[in-house]
Amino acid sequence: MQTKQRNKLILNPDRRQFLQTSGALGFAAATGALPQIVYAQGKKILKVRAYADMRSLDPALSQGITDEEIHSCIYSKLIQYKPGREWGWQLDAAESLEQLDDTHIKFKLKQDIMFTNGYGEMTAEDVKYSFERILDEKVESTNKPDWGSLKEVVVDGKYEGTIVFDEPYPPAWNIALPYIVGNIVCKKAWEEAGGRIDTTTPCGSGPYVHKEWQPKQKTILARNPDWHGGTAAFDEIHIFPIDDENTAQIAFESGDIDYTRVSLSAVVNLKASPPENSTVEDYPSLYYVWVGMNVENEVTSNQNLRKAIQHCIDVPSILQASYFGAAGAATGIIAPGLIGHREKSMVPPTADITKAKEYLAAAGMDSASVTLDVLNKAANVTTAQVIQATCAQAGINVDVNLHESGAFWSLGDKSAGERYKDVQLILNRFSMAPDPSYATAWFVTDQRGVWNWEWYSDAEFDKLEAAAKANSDQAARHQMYQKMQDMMEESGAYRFITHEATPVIYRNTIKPAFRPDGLPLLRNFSAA
Amino acid sequence: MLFYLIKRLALGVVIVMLAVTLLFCMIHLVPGDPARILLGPRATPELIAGMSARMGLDQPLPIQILLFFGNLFRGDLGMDVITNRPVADMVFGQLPYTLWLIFTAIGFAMVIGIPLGCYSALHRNTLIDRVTGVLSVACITVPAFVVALYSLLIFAVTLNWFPAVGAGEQGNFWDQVRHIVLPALAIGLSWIGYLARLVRASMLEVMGENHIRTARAYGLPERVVVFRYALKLAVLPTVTVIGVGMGFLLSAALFTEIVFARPGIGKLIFDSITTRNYPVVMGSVLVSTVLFVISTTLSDLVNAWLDPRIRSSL
Amino acid sequence: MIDILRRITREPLGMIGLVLVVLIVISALLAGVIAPYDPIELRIVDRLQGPSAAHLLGTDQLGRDLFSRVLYGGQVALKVALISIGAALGVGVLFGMIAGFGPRWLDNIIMLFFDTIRSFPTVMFALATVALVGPSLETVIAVIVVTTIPNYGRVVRTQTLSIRSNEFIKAERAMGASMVRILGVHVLPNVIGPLMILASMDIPTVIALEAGLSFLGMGVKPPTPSWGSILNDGYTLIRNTPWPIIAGSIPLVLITLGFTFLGESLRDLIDPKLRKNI
Amino acid sequence: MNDALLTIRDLSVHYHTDRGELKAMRHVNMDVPGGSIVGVVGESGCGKSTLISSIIRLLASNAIIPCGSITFEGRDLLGLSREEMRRLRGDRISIVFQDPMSTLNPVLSIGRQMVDIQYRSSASRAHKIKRATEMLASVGISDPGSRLKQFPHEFSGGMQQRISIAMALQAEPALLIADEPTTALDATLEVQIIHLLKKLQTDIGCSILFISHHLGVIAELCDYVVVMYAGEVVEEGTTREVFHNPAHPYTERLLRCDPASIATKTRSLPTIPGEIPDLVTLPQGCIFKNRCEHVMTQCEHLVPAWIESHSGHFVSCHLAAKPGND
Repeated sequence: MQTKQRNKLILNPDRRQFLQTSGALGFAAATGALPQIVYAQGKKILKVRAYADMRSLDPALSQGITDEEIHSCIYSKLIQYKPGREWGWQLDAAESLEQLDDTHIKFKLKQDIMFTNGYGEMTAEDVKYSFERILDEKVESTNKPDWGSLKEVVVDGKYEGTIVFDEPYPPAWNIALPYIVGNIVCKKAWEEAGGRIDTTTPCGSGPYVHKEWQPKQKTILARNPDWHGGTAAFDEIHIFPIDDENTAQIAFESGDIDYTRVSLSAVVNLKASPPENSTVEDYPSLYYVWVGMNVENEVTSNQNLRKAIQHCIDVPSILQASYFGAAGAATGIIAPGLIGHREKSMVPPTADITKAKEYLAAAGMDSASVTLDVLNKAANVTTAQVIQATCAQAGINVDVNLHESGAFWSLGDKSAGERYKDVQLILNRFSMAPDPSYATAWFVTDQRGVWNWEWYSDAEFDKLEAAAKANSDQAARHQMYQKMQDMMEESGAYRFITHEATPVIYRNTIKPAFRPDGLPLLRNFSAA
Repeated sequence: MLFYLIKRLALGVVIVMLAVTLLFCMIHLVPGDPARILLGPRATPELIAGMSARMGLDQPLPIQILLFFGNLFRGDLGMDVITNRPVADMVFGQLPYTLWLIFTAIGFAMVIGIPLGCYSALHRNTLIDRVTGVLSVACITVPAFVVALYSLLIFAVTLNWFPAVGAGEQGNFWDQVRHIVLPALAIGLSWIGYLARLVRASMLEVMGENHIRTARAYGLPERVVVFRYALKLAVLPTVTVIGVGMGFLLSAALFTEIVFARPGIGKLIFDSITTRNYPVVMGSVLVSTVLFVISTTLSDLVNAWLDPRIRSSL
Repeated sequence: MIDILRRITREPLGMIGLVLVVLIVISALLAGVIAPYDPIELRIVDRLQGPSAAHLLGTDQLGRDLFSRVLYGGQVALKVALISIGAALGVGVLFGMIAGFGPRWLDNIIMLFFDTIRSFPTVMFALATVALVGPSLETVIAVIVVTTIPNYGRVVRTQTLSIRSNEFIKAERAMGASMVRILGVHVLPNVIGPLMILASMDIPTVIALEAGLSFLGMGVKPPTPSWGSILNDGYTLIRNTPWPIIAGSIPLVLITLGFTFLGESLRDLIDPKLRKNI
Repeated sequence: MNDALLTIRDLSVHYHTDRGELKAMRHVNMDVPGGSIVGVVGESGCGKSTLISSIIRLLASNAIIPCGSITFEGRDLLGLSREEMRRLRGDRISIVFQDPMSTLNPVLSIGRQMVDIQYRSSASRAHKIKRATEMLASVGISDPGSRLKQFPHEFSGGMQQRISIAMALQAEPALLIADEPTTALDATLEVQIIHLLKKLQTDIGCSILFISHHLGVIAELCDYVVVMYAGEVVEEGTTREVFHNPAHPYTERLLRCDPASIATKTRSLPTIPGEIPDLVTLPQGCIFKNRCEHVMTQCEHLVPAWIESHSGHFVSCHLAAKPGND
């Protein structure tokens, strides 16, 4: 339990990047909700769990996956993620969408998409407003990077327009159009509201409308009778913020909710004897967990020592102890199923103490003593102890420092004093959206002391990172991202652990819909 | 009496101000940039600076403190920079849930713990006394989160007597009552044990006093001796303990609010501290110290009401 | 002293308390001898086992023997309890005496600080402190010391005030006895009894507090075994296996029972009000 | 002494303690005639309190009564049920305790307490309050009506003792037990209280069993005196006889080391060298032998018999039994 809470807020902000939460278990995962259908008062209600409370109804200010789960129900996008095991998209508000060339995407809206509350029909103007406001300094959107090199949206007609980029930006299809910054809001309504909204929304156009927010209790969405896509499956969706995975599971078992992500530690038992009338499913996840080593620190600046540590860390043991065998070893920072995923890592997952000792000898040491900073979540603490134990076998003494989340997330921040210099080993965990550029962005030279706490810096890496983001040749991107991960691993500053997993449980009365990484697409949930 | 109240309240104000100032200083020392944490990794330095300014964190410490008290004086606790809602709304929106939880828990504890303690004291060293002794001490020990979790597993999952999470439908009193039983028990259990031990001890002490011997010597029925002559004195320490216990109760409320996914001020404080959402931290700490001052003052007043000796010394 | 011990052993609950306390203290001290396994040695293949002859309380998620960890955890618990209560006692006695014997304004200031500390929810204070210096055994001790000082300080102050107004003290002061002498000779011996009782009853509270902090991930550093961290691990594992949480709860319950009963029978014996029935 | 109101015969009371049986009172005989005042004198630890507690049957839970009887108004108190005994207390037998400041319940008003103890009466509340007011007036408390609303701490010690006496006599009992009612008071108050008791005793016509270590008070107030030492009655007789003709060395010593006793008030009993013997392991022979100036060989082994040295004057001493003394 502990883990849950403290992170939550933090998580949200970055939904994409790191998630710190506890790591394995779960809270971290930004799972969302779980449903159950209740026909109370004759109403069909889907009850789901979110790991955190809503923060904002404005996509520009969206602070993570919990907000997006709501936004995707109440707003429309040109395209939406397609539920299933493979990443893909499907049309939503767009009747057609076409990549004209590397920097132009042409769209044509469906007609008669009406905003609620009498705000009229959705036009290309609304699309232009919605996308460009993300770039507007005054809006102060933290989601701006998702749009990459977006230049403008040109309106070609009432329903037609062209999205123009300064340079090629293939991630737009993966993490912009179908995700947070792809939500289309009503220009008129937003302008009336002064350019941004908080916790109430003037209007939407999705299958559901936002009905009520009870802080720290629930968010209620109700069916939008005028939805352009037909009739939403449920009269209402109730989203309960529940941090604790044990509690979430209990809420499911007692019938309070119909769907939740469950903790990895509970999965084995749940699969062996699932609660009546329910289904447990495993999904992979996009999170990446690694041990970073600060190349600027006096001790860990020794590359051979770093390599020795790489070989000391036994990933299979960690997967057993911290992830209950429910997650696989990571080969890098890019999860399977995404462009740039590596089939294998250069340093095998299993520790090789002999090799570690050779590297240690090459480093001119017969023993070493390092610190390992970890966030105080159960899985991280367990992982740290496994690392501690295996490193000891090679003569490397690891001193584990726990931090609560606020302190942990500022550890490597060079603007917060001198503490970043003392970081030696750090157990870290970031989340991401389904495009490799999302992962590599944090490890460039500019990010040193911001999110690049290893102070890894390589001009070639920086060049590759910029090029890969703007290359529309998928095969070429694939190789470039693989190469970048090779470089990271070779530096000795990284030991990749896992991408975790997203086990979910749901009642058989509902038919859920998930992204390939197990996050719920509530708008696609239906009754069984 | 009136003078006493005024003095108490003035002192209370000083305590609250001291606590807030102390907290400001601690916050100042604690690592972690709130704006950075709240905005996430993609925030630009300009965005972070903007948010810091909105939280008032770019000012020197003494100015921050003065500003806080200045706004407070005007009844303004500041704005939450995340949801753009007044901190006062957030705090007072969550406070009732915690207060109900605490009152219900204390209610349980008093209704069960006090009679149990009396019974033990009056049947000292009997088997029942010893069994309740062991049980109540065991109740004190078991951490609230363990009790909370097991009560959920037993009463919500296995027996399905009570709902598991949340605070119930707004406006549906019965539903809210059903939702408060388990969390209140989880907090109350240790207090049942605690009060039982406390009442037993003070009852034993009172029963040994001369005036009880006097009451008996006048042949007053034992019932009258115990309930009219002894109990009133025996509960005096209990009242004080409950008054001072506000801090502990808030802490215990935090654990149960986490496990039961209930709204409440404990969780609000915890969340805002871990995210370094300082305006909300300040607002909720202020309210909780005010609560403490009120509850200790109240317990003194109740004691004065029960005990004329204290009354006349006010 | 021996007399008191003898009397305690005549009371069944006092006897139970004494036996429990002695048992736990000895098993903690002799953990190195009694424990069948190294408490921090990982055996991942043996993880999450239920109780067996080989592992009396089962194993945790890293395959460590819970019985051994519980024994060593006793050392941490006692260390936390003794150091923090000792320090809180020392500071509390000092401030209490100063408040009781010093000038009125100083008394007011000290009491104000005591009230301020008490008005902070403990957990919040702990959170802020942990955020400041990071979780560790020392942090836990510091938090406990600061939050319990007022308890002792108040008792000492009250006693000091009542003794201060005694005739013989007034006489002695008139004869020029130094403050230190009066405090040492008259006040200290009078408060030591109640303080000891208070302290022995506080020990379980302090240990439970450590467990609570560990539960929030603010306790001791890994891999140090502490009952709180066992409980903490157990909580996340509970839907997998209940044994770690049971293993963590048992010593906590036992030591609370032990110290509470011991403290209560001490109080019954020493407190003259209760004693007259005997 | 035949038609005695209260007769105690061969009464022993022991306490279970860690060290074994503490024989606090052994084979005590005593009579309280109707309408008389009987004083009991002895140093602390002599069993006075145990005596009182056993009469009103409020002994500590570890006490046992191995033998003896207490007859009050013809009924054996030891044979009564708890309920019967409770009905007797505060009605036929009342008691005034030693320390007035702790005798009354601090959180209930005087009026409340005085009304409460009239619970047996079926009279109206107003009537009970009237009765309480009268009683307060009779013990010399001015403005009794309004003072009924006050709490014990608002009265001085002397006042509180007057209130206790008023409460004790409210039901017009047959026997009032006064347990050192003046010890905690200063000399002037003591005299006032003594006079008050005497007056009320005459008015109501009750008997008083008056416990004190103050010989002067006993001499002034009591018709009979009983001298206790280490749990035994060592001498008993009319006040005049015992004071002028003490037959037991202990009584003699008491009188001797407090020559000014009749005039001077002392806080504690005059000191006599030596200590009371251990009541757990009783010595053989006379209980007073270790402190007696006249100790003889038979005192070592023989327990002196209870003999009547003069008519109505009883003593337990080998000296008194000497043929020559007869």
